[in-house]
Amino acid sequence: MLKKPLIAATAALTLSAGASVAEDIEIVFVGKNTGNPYFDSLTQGFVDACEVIACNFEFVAPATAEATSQIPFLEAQIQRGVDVIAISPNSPDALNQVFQSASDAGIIVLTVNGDITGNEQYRDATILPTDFTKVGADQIEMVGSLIGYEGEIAILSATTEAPDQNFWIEGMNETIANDPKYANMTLVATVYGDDQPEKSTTEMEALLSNFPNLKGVIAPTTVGIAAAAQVVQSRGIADQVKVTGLGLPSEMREFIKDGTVEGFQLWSPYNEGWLASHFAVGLKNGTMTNEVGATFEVPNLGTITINEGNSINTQSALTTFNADNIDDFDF
Amino acid sequence: MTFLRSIFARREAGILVMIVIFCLAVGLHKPQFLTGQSLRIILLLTPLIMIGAMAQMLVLVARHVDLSIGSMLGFSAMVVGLMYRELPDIYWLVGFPVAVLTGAALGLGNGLLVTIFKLPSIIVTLGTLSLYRGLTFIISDARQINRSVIPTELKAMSRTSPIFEIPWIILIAFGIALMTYVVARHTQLGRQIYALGSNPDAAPLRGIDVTKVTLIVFVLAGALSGLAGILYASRWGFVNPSNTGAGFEFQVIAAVVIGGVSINGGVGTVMGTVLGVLLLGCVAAALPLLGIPGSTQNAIYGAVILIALLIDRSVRQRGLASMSRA
Amino acid sequence: MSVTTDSQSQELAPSRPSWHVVLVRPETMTFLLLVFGLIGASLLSPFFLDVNYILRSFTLTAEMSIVALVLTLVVISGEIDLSAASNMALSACIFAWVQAAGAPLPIAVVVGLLAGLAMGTLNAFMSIRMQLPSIIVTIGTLIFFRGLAQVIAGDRSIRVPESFIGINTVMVAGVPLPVVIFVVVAIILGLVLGTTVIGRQIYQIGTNQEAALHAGIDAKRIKVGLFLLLGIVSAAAGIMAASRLGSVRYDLVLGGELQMVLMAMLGGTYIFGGRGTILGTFLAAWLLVIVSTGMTVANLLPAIQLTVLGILLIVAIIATNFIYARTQR
Amino acid sequence: MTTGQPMLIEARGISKQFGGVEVLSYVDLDLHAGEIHALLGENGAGKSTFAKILAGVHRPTRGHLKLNGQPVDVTSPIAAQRLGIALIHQEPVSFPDLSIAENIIMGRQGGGLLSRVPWIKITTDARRYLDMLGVSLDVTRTMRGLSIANQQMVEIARSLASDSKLIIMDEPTAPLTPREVETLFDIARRLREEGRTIIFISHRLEEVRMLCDRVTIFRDGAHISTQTIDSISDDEIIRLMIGRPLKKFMRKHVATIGDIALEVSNLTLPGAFEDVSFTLRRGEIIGLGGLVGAGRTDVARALFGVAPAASGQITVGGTRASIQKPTDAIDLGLAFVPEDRAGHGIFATLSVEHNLTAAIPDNIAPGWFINRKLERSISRRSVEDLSIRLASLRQPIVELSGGNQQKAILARWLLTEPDILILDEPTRGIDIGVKAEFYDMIGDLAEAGRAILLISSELPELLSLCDRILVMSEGRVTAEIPRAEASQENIIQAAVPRSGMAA
Repeated sequence: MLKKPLIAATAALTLSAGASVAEDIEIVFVGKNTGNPYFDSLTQGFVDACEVIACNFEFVAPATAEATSQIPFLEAQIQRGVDVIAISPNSPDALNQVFQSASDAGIIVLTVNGDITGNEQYRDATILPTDFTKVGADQIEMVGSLIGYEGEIAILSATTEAPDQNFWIEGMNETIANDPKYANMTLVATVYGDDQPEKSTTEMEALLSNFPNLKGVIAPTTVGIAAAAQVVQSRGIADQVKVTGLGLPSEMREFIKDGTVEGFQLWSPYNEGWLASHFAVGLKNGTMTNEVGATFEVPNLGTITINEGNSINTQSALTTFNADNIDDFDF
Repeated sequence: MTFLRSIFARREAGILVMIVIFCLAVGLHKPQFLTGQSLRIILLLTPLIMIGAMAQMLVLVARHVDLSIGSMLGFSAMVVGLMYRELPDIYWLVGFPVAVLTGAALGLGNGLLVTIFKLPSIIVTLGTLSLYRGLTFIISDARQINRSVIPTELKAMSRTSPIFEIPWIILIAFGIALMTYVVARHTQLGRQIYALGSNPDAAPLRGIDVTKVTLIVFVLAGALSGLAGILYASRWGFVNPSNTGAGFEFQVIAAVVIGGVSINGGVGTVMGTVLGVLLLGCVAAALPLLGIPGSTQNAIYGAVILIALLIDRSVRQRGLASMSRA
Repeated sequence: MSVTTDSQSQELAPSRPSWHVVLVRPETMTFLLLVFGLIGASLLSPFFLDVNYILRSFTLTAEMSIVALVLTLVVISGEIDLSAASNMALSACIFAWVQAAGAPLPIAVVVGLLAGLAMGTLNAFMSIRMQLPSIIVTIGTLIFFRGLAQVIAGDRSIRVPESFIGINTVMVAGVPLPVVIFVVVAIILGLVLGTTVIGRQIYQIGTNQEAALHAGIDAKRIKVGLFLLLGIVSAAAGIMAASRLGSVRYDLVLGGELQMVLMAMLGGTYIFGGRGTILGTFLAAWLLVIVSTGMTVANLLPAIQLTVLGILLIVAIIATNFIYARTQR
Repeated sequence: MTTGQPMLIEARGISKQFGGVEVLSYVDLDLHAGEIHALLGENGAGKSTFAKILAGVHRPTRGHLKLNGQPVDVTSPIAAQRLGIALIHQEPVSFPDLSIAENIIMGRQGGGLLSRVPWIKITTDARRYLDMLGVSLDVTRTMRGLSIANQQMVEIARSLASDSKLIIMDEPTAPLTPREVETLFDIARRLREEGRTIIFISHRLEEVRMLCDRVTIFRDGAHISTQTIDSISDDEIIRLMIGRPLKKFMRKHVATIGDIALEVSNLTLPGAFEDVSFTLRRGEIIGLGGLVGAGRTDVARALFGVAPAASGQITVGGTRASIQKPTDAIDLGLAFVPEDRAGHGIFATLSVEHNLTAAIPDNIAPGWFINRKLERSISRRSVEDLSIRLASLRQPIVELSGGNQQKAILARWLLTEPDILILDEPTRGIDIGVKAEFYDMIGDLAEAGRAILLISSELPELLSLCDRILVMSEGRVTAEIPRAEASQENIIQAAVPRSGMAA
């Protein structure tokens, strides 16, 4: 009973839909951990959506982001009998059992902002901020434009096993190897700062020491890019080494303003929450399905299509932040 | 009988030798490790641990231990961060007294539990480790204090310098080490802390107010943790309820134990502790340079603590053996 | 030599009334807290009071609770071990790593258990043979074991085979297997502690090690035995957790040492040794599950749980010290 | 030393009770300025208690002190220090990790906690005080590792630093070599010349005679006599120390003495005892007399395997035995009731029952589990046999009186059916009534064919109970006295160390 037939699931959903029309749909979002600023914005998307459509929203998260720390929270939500669990999973596999219990209890499971790669059968759909297959190429283009498409670059990632980052890094490697536009750029190292400021800093310092000719660093993680920027700022070498990657505008504003970082990218976490709530309510009410190829309308976001692997993207390409637009974003 | 003294003297020399050998060995593979730049990296890694180590050293010398140092750091940093967020117009330097006083108050809590209820400090601080962390979440509503909230002047302290291009934060750390040295070595208080740890039963016979000195030690540990807290905000530019200071106590204990501070109280020097901190800093800076994954760091810390314990014991045993006849 | 009569055998020190003996003990406090916890949690959330849910929640901490039972013996004997949670993680990582490297499951389990035993041996060597305070030693091994787990597993989670997954879904008479194991271990250890010579000697060592030595009790051997037992039980618990989770990461039960110590203390085990019962720890394990589950299902901030844990630990020690001081004139 | 000199200390009616037992009663004593005054007495006569009252370690239950004619209240060691009274313990109290200089000065500086430590002054002062004593030590090194003699010198320097008028030395010579003793005496005389008063507590009459001006003899907590040393003979001193005519608790029956149960030859543990040999037969009670610290307890601990001897032979029941740990001894039929009841005997918070059966685990647990009924009946029988007074077998043993605790420990060992019983000060700290019961029991045990080694500091006890008495002094057996010849005098003679022998 590991693989749940999709049809049966949808049937069950439609069945229960009739009963729950009268009441607001209970949505819970389980974050990776509390105190993670990224989720403040994402959560706001949920909150705002539930102001306008018929849902009740709650946010819970464990204190720390261990693989197993979300389990008691998931168990509790099952016990509370919520309708939809949205979750940013801390582990691609440790949560399988409890997802199974949730599905057995008729709860819709959506992964948001990260997926359980390899265990997709345990969730109904995943909502990802953008098309992850394009992130690698976008980031290479970003760093290329900053360094004039020439010179050594390095990657400062999160943990060695972080699935999303590894997927993007794969894309970066492919792009640099295959696209003649980047022929003069060499990727000299990929290092991991474990999403800790201390480790990210020492790794960044080591990069600069080991590769004196380094021209650019891509840090596709919010902790990493801030640490990298700080090192560059502290050494005063912003004109020699260009830092870019994925970062939160609120954390990077200072570095944009003082010229340490010229540009970086991200998507809108807010829209993930906004879309997830609309999709969850639609799914529960039977007005939307999780079938591949289905489309639906979400206010402000336009037409959304369900892609391969029941995945949904909130935006097609990354947003680039720079000195011109940084003040327009407050997350 | 200068044999024993020479061991203790050698203890510091020993760490120094270890640092030199380590640096040379790394430098052999990676010559860039032996540059001024890498000294800057090492020094920038150590200020917080240095201050925490001074706190822990005083506590250990008094024959106690404080496991809540990291949580006190986190809480104090959070209080300061919240202050900056809620009162954006406040003069940024106000953060320092606020952080130090907050930490001191938490340390006082530890001290009172230890002295009033006569509880073992290790269990008390294991409890407050969790308690203070929990309170940090509660006061912050589990939200991070973001970069934008921390005053620019404060953040600048981690890279701007008043002298010799040494950033403020490093100067402060070494200043604290110097002050700790003065207190430990040249004030009545310091000597009483050593006396207390050296022989707690004899302390009252020599007119030492054990309760008072114990309280002061824990308050100092708290205050220094608070200072480390605001410097955390300066160094990393944010305060996070769950990460800030987490695991800090273990790094600090590792540094202090390597530095030759005895868990049996009474023994430990500021010099040894500083060297212990620097050794850890060298290791932390060398690992990525050598391409060794950071995940080995904790195993190394743990092994180093165990080895230091064994060394500490053998030094003590030789001390006992030499006591039988002089 | 005269035969003692009842009139003679009175009150050099009058005995406490029997209700006092039975009721004024730390376990009573634990039991009352348990009852209050149940009532409080039920009031906090209407979803709480459901036996199956509570049992299911208990499986999440069952492994730690099992280790806490053995830890209770260690604390009664006058030592402590803060490294048990790290031991669980390292043993589980070694187990998962060995089987992922292609070894048959039973071999992997044995290797995992042996690893746990080796860790227990290290603790015993440092604390008993080298006579270093176990509390500091095990802080060192706490970092060391967790660090080794990190070296072995890095940041990835190691899968265990499908056939090995799901110990928590095995039901014995409607009760999840981990809970059953916990209860069985509690009964066994309770019997050992309460009715065997070894159990008696554990109390005697913890009360006065010198007197035990003078009475011909081999304190060192028993303490070493306890550290080894704790090592191997921690490993078994780690492997159980691997089966429940289906995968292992180095951060398994990170910080669990606090909870284990808390269970022992909350159950009335005296931090300085010599007193405590398995019943107390047994009740405390349930108390903790009820408190934390109650708060989680009420969607309270997890931070409150940390705070409550810390306060409980401190209050538990103060209360046990107080009760023991009162009952010992 | 004429009476015309001013009185430094006038003690009047000093009494002290510990837990209802009066250890010092109505002691009057005057101390002149500039004299060396010996305090003599048997173990437990109250000399040390009196000294500790002067030094503020204990508060007197009754009585008052005058210092230089002014009434004073010595509330604490610190107060004593301020008044110029210093107590030098046999094993000096020190801070091993601090420097010698600091150990000399610690607690003497004024000023607040944050005031500066004047290192230069401290070291020069410390050096000066040590120079005054003619001792050359590097004052900046730590105390750890210093010999006992040098630690004493540091303590004496401490008393100089506080300009003490009264320096109390509690058995200072016991751990010293003859040469060190010489040095100490020179210093003491020099201090006397400076007008300081020294109280010298010692068992060595020769030393007292060499050094002291006057002697005061204590007995049973009372002041017996104070005289100038020249006006009293050694024999007179010993007579006064023993005092009362011997009150015999006669053994009712003398057992028939049987085979050799225990033979000890050349037993040695460096630092504790040397070359100890004796034989002990079934039904025999051997007394082991001597002063505290003579090595008697160490011999007992070695025989029982608690702290095994380094060399020598132990033969039990005719076969050579290797006793490395207590279980070895127990298996050989030995039992040991230790001196330190609270530290080494009882499990304070555990029930009487669990205390009783601690040494016979196999008897109470014939199978896997403890048979509670069996345990209860065994315990109950013990309690009845030894008339242990208690409210319930389940009550913590610490609630029992000292005598009954001691009975319980004896009962614990009788349950092992031992052939050889070693009793170390079994009647210490118990009231008279229970003591008599103990004597009866010990006699009965011998009669039942058990061999008994009785360590005691109470001479009447040894004289009335034992068939033979071995006397130890400074780690060696100095006399073996058969019952018929034994007297308090010859025991004390053998127990009191002679300086000549100390080498």
